[in-house]
Amino acid sequence: MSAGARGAGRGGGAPKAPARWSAASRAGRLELTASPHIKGPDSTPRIMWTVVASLAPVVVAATWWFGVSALILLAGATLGAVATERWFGPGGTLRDGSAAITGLLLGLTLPASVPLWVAVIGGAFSIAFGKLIFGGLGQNVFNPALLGRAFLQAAFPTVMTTWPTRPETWGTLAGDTFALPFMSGDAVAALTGATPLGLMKFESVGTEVARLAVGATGGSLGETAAIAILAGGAWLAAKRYLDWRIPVSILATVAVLSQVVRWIDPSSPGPLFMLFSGGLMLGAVYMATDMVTSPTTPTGAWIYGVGIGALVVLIRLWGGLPEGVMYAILLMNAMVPFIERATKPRVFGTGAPVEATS
Amino acid sequence: MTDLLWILVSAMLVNNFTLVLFLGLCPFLGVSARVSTALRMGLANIFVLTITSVTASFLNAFILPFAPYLRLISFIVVIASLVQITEMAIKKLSPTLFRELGIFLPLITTNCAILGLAIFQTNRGYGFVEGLFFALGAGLGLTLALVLMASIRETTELADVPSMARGMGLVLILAGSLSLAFMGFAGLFTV
Amino acid sequence: MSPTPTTGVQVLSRGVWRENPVFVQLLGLCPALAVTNTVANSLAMGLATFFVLLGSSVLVSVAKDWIPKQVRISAYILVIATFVTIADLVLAAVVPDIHKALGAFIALIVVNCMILGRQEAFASKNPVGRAVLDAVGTGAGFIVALVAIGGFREVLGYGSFLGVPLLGPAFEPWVVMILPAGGFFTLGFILLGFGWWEARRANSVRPRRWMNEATVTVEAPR
Amino acid sequence: MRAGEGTAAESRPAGRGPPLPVQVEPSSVRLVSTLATAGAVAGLAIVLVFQWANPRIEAHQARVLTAAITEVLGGPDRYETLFVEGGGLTFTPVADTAGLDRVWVGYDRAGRAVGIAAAAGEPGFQDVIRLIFGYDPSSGRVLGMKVLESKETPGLGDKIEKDSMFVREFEGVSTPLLGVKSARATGDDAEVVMITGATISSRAVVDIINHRLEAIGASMGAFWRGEVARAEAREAARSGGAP
Repeated sequence: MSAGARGAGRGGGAPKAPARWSAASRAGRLELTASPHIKGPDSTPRIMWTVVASLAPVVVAATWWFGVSALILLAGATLGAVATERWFGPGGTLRDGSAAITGLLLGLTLPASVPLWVAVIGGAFSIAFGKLIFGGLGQNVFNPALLGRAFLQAAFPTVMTTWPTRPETWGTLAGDTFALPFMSGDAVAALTGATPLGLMKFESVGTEVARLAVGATGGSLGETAAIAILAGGAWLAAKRYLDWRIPVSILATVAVLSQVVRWIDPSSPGPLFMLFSGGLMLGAVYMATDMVTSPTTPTGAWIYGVGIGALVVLIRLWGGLPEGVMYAILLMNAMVPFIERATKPRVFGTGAPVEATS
Repeated sequence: MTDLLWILVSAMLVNNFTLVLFLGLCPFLGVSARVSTALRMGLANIFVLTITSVTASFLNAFILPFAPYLRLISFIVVIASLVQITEMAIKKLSPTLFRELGIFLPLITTNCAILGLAIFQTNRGYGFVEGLFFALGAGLGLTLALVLMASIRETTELADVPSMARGMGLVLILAGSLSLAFMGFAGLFTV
Repeated sequence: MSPTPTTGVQVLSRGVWRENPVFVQLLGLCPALAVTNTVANSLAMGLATFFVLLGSSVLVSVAKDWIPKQVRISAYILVIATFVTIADLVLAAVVPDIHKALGAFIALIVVNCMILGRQEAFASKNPVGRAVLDAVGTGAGFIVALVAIGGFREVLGYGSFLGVPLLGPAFEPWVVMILPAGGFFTLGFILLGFGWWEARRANSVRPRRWMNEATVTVEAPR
Repeated sequence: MRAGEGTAAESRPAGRGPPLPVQVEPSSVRLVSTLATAGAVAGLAIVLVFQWANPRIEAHQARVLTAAITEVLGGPDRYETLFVEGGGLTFTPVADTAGLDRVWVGYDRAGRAVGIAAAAGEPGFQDVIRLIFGYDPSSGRVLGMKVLESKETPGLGDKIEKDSMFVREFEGVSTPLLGVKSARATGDDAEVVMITGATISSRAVVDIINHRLEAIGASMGAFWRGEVARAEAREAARSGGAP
């Protein structure tokens, strides 16, 4: 089945899957290029490692607020991702750093109290079923880190919705980090709190924006310190390593929609709270902007961002879950092929007649 | 009104017929290779589901109270014949519409989603209007799932998928991933 | 499809493995994924389907000379729906708990493409004895597939098999396996496993026979 | 169309002579009569099985209902079905009983009413949750709650039926119920502590009971006052007649 040739002949899909890399890697060379909209000297490894570096403030904030468990979990998730890429991936793709980013981002979305083995499994799932099954970097549909997070959320709902409070000393574990593999941790050990969004949704209790901005709240490791995320994101945007349209459109949509809702129903949380709480910042800056799983056209980027923002507001305000950034991004990831078609008039308008089966 | 909205949203997103209830898997896996085909299949499904809902409401109200044990047989026979009659009517009245939808109509009749809709609607005790909203939600949900799957599959055709995952393995993993993503809609409009 | 088998043993065995309705032909997926969150449910659904398939095949094979071909599909559906209604009533009367767990999906056996497919492709063209063998083989293959999927999901999702705890009380269940997404993933894993095995075994001699068959079967209009 | 052809074809003995030549288009009568015969046989078979199965199915449903009512009313001696008609509760409705909403009143050994059981359902986290609860109109307290049907998340939302701590909270809680987080529980009589991580499902249970009581709580109260008056009258008659 010559999938590549068949698809290319119809011209139906996005031209972002580089047919090159498999040939290159088979030849043993490491010169890999992924997303075609990146030009110039910026190679995939360079971009990827820059993204990793930009996450440094977020990692520092996570370790500050959640103690040594944060470091252990981030290492575990990264290890799970990198090891899977090493064993099952095409040779030589480790050095581009994309597996490390996936693992690190996944780790940043975990609560501090999850057992280490959960983080490792999440990392492995992200790479195996979020990326390698599509053929590797540049060809996946869903953001691998978020797909892994969604899998963990569905697999271990209790573990993934237990939010520990800040441990007393830096060296105290935030939960049963070293629970035996496949066994549940000792839930009593963790002192649990609630996320600002959970407090708002279930008890109508607000949280000060200042605390949200520095991260002195409950939540996933990397999502609490909004300022650290914005700093890293601004640097990446300045280097043009991420499409600024996406975070801007997401944040603007959330702000506008939540303000509109607040005019109608004054008891609903306002834009500032919505922007700075939960995983919105981390998702908008680091997850939604993933070059592979976001649209390549500027118009597409705007549509995509607005879609994510609208879904976030929908799920947060009217859904059963307190937070919906992960699902919003995954759903819009699934829409990307469609958006790409729609924003390319040449393909969309002509739409060659297609037979039912092939 | 809220109840009707919930019925619609629930059938479309929260309990999506395909991704959550596994109804209509045959077209979902078989006719999701092309977006244009998938879209037409989805529209044909909405159409047939609506007919089914009306038929089931009618049967439930007037016939089946007298012979509840004939429910399954009468559903399948009446719905299948109605779809066939509709197909002939469309062929006569609107050849264009027939070209768009016609070839899918007989395929749909033996699809779980149709009988599933009739049975679920009956088990939940939906009346005529509720049934219509249920059918509309189910049809929109099917179409959404089909079109999403088709546009993703068109993209992955260009990808260098490992040989073990070619064919249905990848499609099922994709369906699982979509199902995970749809979990975000859980609890929509109930609080 | 492979050439028509000649011996009775072949008729019996091909449905179980080489032409397994779920794993190879990807038929009847709706029940195979919807009710297989435990082994007990899988087994009940498998047996109910087996009963319907066997009954319909016998009846269709016996009556094949009397059924005009213009109305054969309607007649088959009528026969199948009758057996399904009987199975539904009997399950509700004898094992109400399992009947409740399977819910509407018992009724949906009617639209299981596998059953109609066997009537059209085999029972209507073969004598009763062979039709029985074919139905038993295909039905057994369906049960095997359902129990395999159900076993995988129950072991990971509940840490038990047929309700017997296997992995100790501290086991953290993988709830996703019981959820719809887990159904898709489980069948996906199994098909990936077959794909891997086949790719390894057959290298370039007979490339991807499994997957080709599967693809062709599903995409062909029924 | 030649009459009788269908029957002629039907009565052709099987296995004798060559099979029907397929080129000949069978008449509509033949087609219809085949299907009609098949339908008649199918209907007969189903009716026979139904005759056998239906009493068993109904007996099972009655057992399940009795068990549920017994559980939520704290083990009454017997129960009677009450119909909701015209804003009141009655044993003997004027209209056809099939379309009427019903509740069940339980009596103890002495014939005193102990409480009323009512079923209700509303959307929860995943799909509709159906439950039955017992209510004592004299004290305004819930006697017990049992989930009949739910599709909530296994291991999380399904704790509304599987977590005995949560289920037991409904025994003796006063109404209207108040769902609270464990950290904010004050020990109030009306408080139900919600399950951590399954707030929506827990709150749905609380809401279902509250809404149902809002709808028929008043008629339950009216019925109850009548029941108490009747019991007193009986009591008075008995004590009056004894000496």
